[in-house]
Formats: sequence, structure tokens, C-alpha cells
Amino acid sequence: MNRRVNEIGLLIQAIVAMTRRPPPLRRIVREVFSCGNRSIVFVCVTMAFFGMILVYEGCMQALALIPDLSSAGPATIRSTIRVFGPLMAGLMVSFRVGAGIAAEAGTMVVTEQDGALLVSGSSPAEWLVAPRLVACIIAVPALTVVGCLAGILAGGALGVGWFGIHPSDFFSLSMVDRGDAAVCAAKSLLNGMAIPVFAAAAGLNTRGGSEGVGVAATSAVVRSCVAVAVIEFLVSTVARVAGA
Amino acid sequence: MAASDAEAIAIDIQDVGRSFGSQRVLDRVSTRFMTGRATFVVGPSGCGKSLLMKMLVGLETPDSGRILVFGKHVATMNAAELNGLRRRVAFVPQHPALFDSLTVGANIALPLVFHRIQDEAAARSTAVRLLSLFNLADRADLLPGQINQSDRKIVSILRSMACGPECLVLDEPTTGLDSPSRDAVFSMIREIGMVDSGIETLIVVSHDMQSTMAIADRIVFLYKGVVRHDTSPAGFLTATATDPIAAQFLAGAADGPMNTEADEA
Amino acid sequence: MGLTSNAATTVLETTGAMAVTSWTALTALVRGRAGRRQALRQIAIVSVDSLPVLVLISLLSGFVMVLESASYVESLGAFSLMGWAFGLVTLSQLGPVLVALMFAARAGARTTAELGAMAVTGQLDALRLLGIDPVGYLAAPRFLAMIVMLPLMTALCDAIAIGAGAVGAAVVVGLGPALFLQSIAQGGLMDEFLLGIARTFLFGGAIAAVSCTFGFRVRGGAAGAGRAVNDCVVVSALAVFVIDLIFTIAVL
Amino acid sequence: MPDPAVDLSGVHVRFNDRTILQDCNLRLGAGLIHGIVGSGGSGRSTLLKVIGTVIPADAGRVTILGHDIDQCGGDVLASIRSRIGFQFQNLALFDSFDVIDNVLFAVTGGDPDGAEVADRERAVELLDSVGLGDFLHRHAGQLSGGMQRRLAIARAFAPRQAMLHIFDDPVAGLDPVTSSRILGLIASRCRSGTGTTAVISTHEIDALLAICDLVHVIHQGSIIFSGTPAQAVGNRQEVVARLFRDPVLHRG
Repeated sequence: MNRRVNEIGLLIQAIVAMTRRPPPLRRIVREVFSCGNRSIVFVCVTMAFFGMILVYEGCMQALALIPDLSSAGPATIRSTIRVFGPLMAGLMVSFRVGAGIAAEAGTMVVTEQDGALLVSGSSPAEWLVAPRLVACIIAVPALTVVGCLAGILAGGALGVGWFGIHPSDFFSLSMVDRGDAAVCAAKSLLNGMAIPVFAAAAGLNTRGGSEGVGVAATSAVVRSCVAVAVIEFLVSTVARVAGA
Repeated sequence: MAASDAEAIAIDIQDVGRSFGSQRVLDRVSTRFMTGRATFVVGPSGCGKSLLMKMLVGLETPDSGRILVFGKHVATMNAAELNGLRRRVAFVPQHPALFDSLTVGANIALPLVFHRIQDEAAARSTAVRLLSLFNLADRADLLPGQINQSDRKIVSILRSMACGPECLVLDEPTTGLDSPSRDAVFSMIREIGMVDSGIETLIVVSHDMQSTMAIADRIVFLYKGVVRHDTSPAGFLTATATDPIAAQFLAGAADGPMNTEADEA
Repeated sequence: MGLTSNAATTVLETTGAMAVTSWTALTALVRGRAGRRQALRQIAIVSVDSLPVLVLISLLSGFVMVLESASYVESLGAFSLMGWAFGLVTLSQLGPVLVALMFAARAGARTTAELGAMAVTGQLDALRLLGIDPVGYLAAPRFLAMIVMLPLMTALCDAIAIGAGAVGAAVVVGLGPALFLQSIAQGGLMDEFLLGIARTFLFGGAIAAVSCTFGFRVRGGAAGAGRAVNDCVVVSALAVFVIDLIFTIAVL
Repeated sequence: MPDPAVDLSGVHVRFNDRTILQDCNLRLGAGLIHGIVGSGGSGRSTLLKVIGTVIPADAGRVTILGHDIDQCGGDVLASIRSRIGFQFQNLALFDSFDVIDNVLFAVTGGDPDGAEVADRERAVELLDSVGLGDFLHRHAGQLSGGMQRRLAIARAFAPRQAMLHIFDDPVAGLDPVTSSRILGLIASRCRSGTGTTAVISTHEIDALLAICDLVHVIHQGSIIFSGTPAQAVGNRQEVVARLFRDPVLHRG
């Protein structure tokens, strides 16, 4: 098809399609599973590595200044929940799921299945985007929580095992408050909304045959990563202004 | 293509078989491609023609039987020998891809430059010379996306001819072309033997029976995994009198005894 | 059981394929078989392609770091340490890792897409049929470009993020840019910077190996090309984190 | 004469600054089999997609089955689409679905999960008629090329109240015998139908001449000839003559 799709338009089309004919629960459940299954191990592994790197680097630096590691755990936990958890989980889901959604949408475009959807009385917004939008709004926050846990636990294991921090010192929520949880929730919810829409739009804008699909998948990853970073920035700014 | 008196066996296919799962695509195929001849391989869609051609240059291997190219057993060749083979036997696949970031001229020159047969300037003039043989010299500086389908087909064939192979294998060179473009490609194929290209042996897979009958020195008709006819165009015409399947294929008639891929289950 | 051994086979196979690709590409580089023009072209493509997104991400993450540390800094009154802490996190970890991740998403994915497109449109076969080894011809210049350009871009992005941090600190907590930058300059962070850059050579090599290998292995048309891009960014990200942890523990 | 099934007047379609269709005028009488002929790049596929409401026109009026496409709302458009069966040039099968779901998708207007018993019976009957009755639950991607083609044709006949069937190059790259059989299948189903209109484009000129009521020649984005097969063969216009030249010779 010849017409460019933009993200906002696609989001609106998907919502309109949902009100006209809601996606069957079966498909939503399947998409949640597929998004979760595809990403959970990947998010956990990368977050675990990142948590260990954070703790290792932080402790080494702290030791050079003051031989006190008591705030290493709480500080790691707070920054993971507020910044690194939503950011890294968002980036990793963009990598894992974004490219996949774009590839599927792009393949449908180059094989003209999007046209076949139209003449069959459905539409890419209804068939491709709507169920994934719902699925990602559910799955991305869940993955973010699990990823944060993985990062904190792996970092904690390193802090406790290597640097000898007492577990009760490390795993302390003394620096975390409700505002941090709200920031984390807001970022991950918005990520869950943005990733499928940006990825699907990139896929539906595929041009030029099979070579286009790879390009679309690439641009899906980059665009959804940028969306994640912008969301990070916006939510942090709002939180700062609101004093959360 | 002018048949020489002392013709030799360029490619010898001996009892070649190949299955995919339970499906026996090639059963026992035996035939010989002679130097100095233009042999056309025909048969219904999905009868294994392309598969057989890929075996000639080692892109596929047979399950049974063997293929000798210039006397050497293809399946036993190592990577270096295969590279050498592919420079003597140029294979142009069904959808030959031009390098879309290079100009038409640079596409043809690439193998010459890469193999350090010629420097860039000389390779370029070789490319232009080859293009001018088929009246395409003015396309040399265009990108593949800027020329039409039949010219792209011809350029991809020229690129395979750049290093001076002895044998040229064309796999369905006119698939997806409209009839004027088909004519352009077939007239190029007809001329390959007349211009000074160095090609001695030509093997073409085709569905276009009219052009096949007009150009071929020899026709190999593959059907149900075996060579059903291996003869001259005149011989093929004679065979249609006694073989209803060959007759139906030549006429392209819907009704007849022939099984095609579309019927297979 | 079957699943685990399957996964193990896949990992081993992929690692092996990456090793072969790297070896072939690097020997072709050493032997000078990669054309200089090709290499320069790849360097230009990689830079032009990745710079916008890298600059954007550096700016945004610089601001976010300041925003998120502001309340902490204010409550402790540790304004003089703000620049140092910022520089430390940016130069040693966040800069190299984020830049490498985005580089993988842009340049790596692009390479896979491009090579994958050549594979599905038969251009790789066309090279093979002309007796040209695609790995030496196509992968070698890309290896060179990525290994050279990722460190340079990381250095540039470090500078941009610090600039964004300085501006952000002025806007958010009213700390003068001079004080912020001074605190970085006097913090003795040169080692952190150099170690940060050092690991990006490894990241660059890993991303090149992953993206070329996955690109060459594309099968199955358009869907295959999309899957390969997906796999490329995922495996690149894993490689970046694994290399980073090993490197951090090995040198600190 | 009844209202035409398709009426295009002054249609323009541009794509990336390139004009594909230019002032294209075409009326397709209802209940007839129409052939569309044109060389590569003439805008044939785009024309068929405009007729199939897959691509909107940039300018001009498109009236399909009595409705002006630009003027009608989403619901009317959906109802028009539910009466069109389209076989895409590259088939566009939903390759992750099984055979029957591909057909059900078209029968039910995009809601295969909501298919009723009658829909299922219709789909099975259609698949039987193209010889795929034994493969209902095979994935479309796993069928052989010939079977995929027949599935795509079955899908184009599937919509419940189909009034317009469009076939874009249904026999590309097939051997002559298979081509004749597939075109024969299309013709016989169209003839047995109840006043439905069919549009077929193909390079197989003589087969097309044998089954069509009218043929239309497209050249550089406009229709330059419309008439009966006999008029087409006798036409002296250069482009038309070149396309229809000596159809007997194109027979083997």
C-alpha cells in the first residue's frame, strides 16, 4: 500500500477498531504470553547483568572514598526502580518485541497481506495493532517489575557475596517511597503503549520488498528506543515538577 | 549455436536422484550436455529442472548418481575447486540479483576486478564492450533500479559472462516478463553464440516452448523425475505424434494425460 | 532436556558461526582484501546513520540523570559532588553501555538488514557464483568501520551527555555549569573515561560479528530478514552486557 | 445495460513522486469477464488494487459496485470490501493460518473466530472445488507453490456476497499446461456464478483472449484500448499490436 502510516493515526485507528469489534480475549492472552515469553528471560538476564555492574562499580567507587557500603543497596534499589528498570526494560522489550512486531507487519506489507486484510473487511490496525496494544500495556509493566527484581537480586547477590554487605542493609527500602513506585508505573505503562504502536507503524511503512522488512525492523527498534528515552525524560520532568 | 564436428561432453549427468522428504523430485536423470550446443531443459513446473541446474555448480547435491563437469565429479569438490568450477560454468539463477548499490557497468566489472583479472579501467571497458554487443552501452552508468526488467535480466547474464566462462546455464531467464521483454531476452540468448563471447555450451531452462523450438539445438524434456525425451526440436515434434504428454505440453492444453505440480497431493 | 540441549546446540552453533565470520573478516582485513573505498564508505554510513539517535539519547539520558539525582543532591547538600558523580556514572558505565546498545540497534541492525536483504534477493548467491567470498568482501569493511567508529562515537556522546548534564544541573538545581564541569575535571576521572572507551572496542567487534553473522544467515524471505534483525539486536545486547561485566570485574 | 461494476474516471495515482496511473478511465460492465493487459511497469497491478479498494486514488472518481469510494464512510466501505474477492499478484496468503482459516477470513469479513456452520460449509465446498479438500488444516506456508496458488484463487471466490473477483497474474511463472488449467478453473467458476464480474490480468495473451468477454490495454498508466478479443487482435495501434501480435506464434 502506498500511504504512510503515522503513530498517532495508527493509535487512534486501533482504538476505534477496538470499540467497533473488541479483539477476542483469546488473542490478547496469546499476545501477552508471546510478548512475555519472548522477553522475560532476556529482560531478566540483561537486568541481572546491569544490576551487578551497577553494584560492582558503585561499591568499588564508594570503597575508594568512604569505607561504608551501607547506602549502596538502598541507592541501587531506588535508581533501579526510578530510572534503570523502566529504561532498560523498555529498551530490551523494544529490542525483543519491537523488531518482531515490525517484522511481522512488514512481512505482511511486502507480501500484500495488509491489502488482503483490507479486502477481507479487517484492517492492519484491527488485526495487528489492537491486540498487541492491549497485550503490551499489560506485559511491559509486569516485565519491568520482574526486571527490577532480577537486577536488584543479582546486584544484591554480588553486594552480599563479594563485598560482604549485610543482606538487611542491602535489601532495604529505606530510600524508596510511593513517588518512586508511581514514576516506575507511569514510565512502564507509557512504554507499553508506545512500543507496539511505534513498531507496528514502522512495519506498516515498509517499502521496497524483502529488503524493506529488515530496514523497517531496524527503524522500529530505533524509534521505539527513542520513544522510551523520551518517555523517561518526560516522566522524570513531570515527577520533578510535581515533587514526586 | 554452431555445432562443431569434434564435439565433446561438457557435462555428464549420470543417474541423478534427489528426494525432499517422501517426494522423489528427481528419480534417475541421465543426460549429456555437449560443447557447442544450446540445450534447452523443459518440463512442468516443479519437475526439478532448477534443482538439476543448481547441482551443476554445486549449489545442491544429488542423493544418488553423480554429475561430471568437464570430467570432474562436482559433489566431491572443495570450496576452492567449486570457485574454479563456477568461473568455467556460469550459472544465472531464476531471479538473478544485481548489486543494487553499483552501476550496471560496475556490476559487470565486479568479478573481473575482484579476481584481479583486470584493473578497474580495463574491467570497465570490458563491461561496456559486453553491453554494446547487445546495444545497451548507454545503460552502463545507470543503477539497476533505473533500467527495465528485461535489461536487468540481460545485464545479469552479461555479469556472469564477464570472466569468460566456457559454459552458461540460464535458469528460466524469462519468468515474469511480458512478451516483448521475453522476445528481447530470447534474441539475446540466440545471439550469444554468434557474438564473440567465448561461450561454447549453453544450457537454458525454459517454459516458453515457442522460443525453445526456435533456438534449441537439443531439447531435454523432464517429466516425473526422469528424462522423457532427449532430442532435437525436430525430433521432439516427431515425438509428439506418439507421446500424448509431450504433445499436450507443447500445445499448452489444459486437457490431457499430463500431471502437473498443481495436481500433486 | 531436549529443549536445553537444543538451546545449547543453537548457542554453540551461533558462537561458532560468529567466530568463523570474525576470523574470515579479520584475515581479509589483514591481507588488505577489503577495498579502502568500501571501508571508508562503511565508516561514513555507520557514522551518519547512528549519530542522530546517539546524540538524542545522550542528551535525554544526560538530562534524566540530573533530574533523578537532583532530590538526592539537594537533600544531602552535596552540590560539589554532583558533577563528579554524574561524570563517573556516565563515563564508566552508562555512556559506553547505552551508546553500544543504540549502536547495535542502529548500525548493527542496519548491517543485518542490509546483508539479509542481499541474502534474500540472491545477491550473496550472485557473489558466490562469481567466485567471490561474501564474508571477506562484505563483512571485512563493516568490521573495520564498527571497531573504529564505536569508540569515537562513545567519546563524542560522553561529551554531549556531560554538556546536557551541565545545562540540566543549571536548570534543575541552579548549579552553575562552571562548577559542574570543574567537579568533573578535578574528579580524576581520566581512568574511567579511558576504561570506558577501551571496552567499546570489544563492543564494536562483538556487534560487527553478531550483525554480519546474522545477516549472512538470513533464510526464508522477508519474514526471515525481520527475524534476523530481531535476533541481531537481542544477541548484541546480551554480548554487550556480558562483555561489560567481565571487563569491569577484570580491570577494577 | 445495467450499471457497470467498476467505473473509474480521471484516476491518478502517484507513489514517491512517480505517476503510476494517469487520467485512467475504465468502465467494467457487470456480469462479464474482463482481461487487463499491459507490459511490466504499465500500472496494471496498481489499477487492479484501485479497483479492489486496496489503494485510494489521488485524484479522480472511483465507483465500485455503485458506490463512490471517496464519498462513502467506513461502514459502507467495509460492506463493499466484503463483496470483493482479490487474488494478489504474490498471493498474499496469511501464511501463519491454516488453509481453511485463510478462506474463512475472507468469508466472514475478517472474523474467522466468529465463523458459523454455514460459513464453514461454504469454505469447505470452495476448497474441494480447487482440490484442496484434503488439506484444510495444513498451514498455508507449508503448501507447494501450485497449491498456494489454488488457495489464493479459492480465497478470491470466498466472500459471502461476492460481486467482483479480481485476479492479478494468477499464472505467473507456471508451465503452459498448468496455466491453462488454472485459467480454465477461474473461467468456469465465473461463468457458473450469478452475474458476478471478474477482472483478470495475465501475460498469457492467448489464454486470456480465449476466456474474456472484453479486454482492456493499459499503457503508461492509462487505458488505451477496450474491446472484444477479436477487436484487440485486429487493432493497429502500435502498443496494442505489439502485445497481441500474432497470438498463434506464442503458442508452442
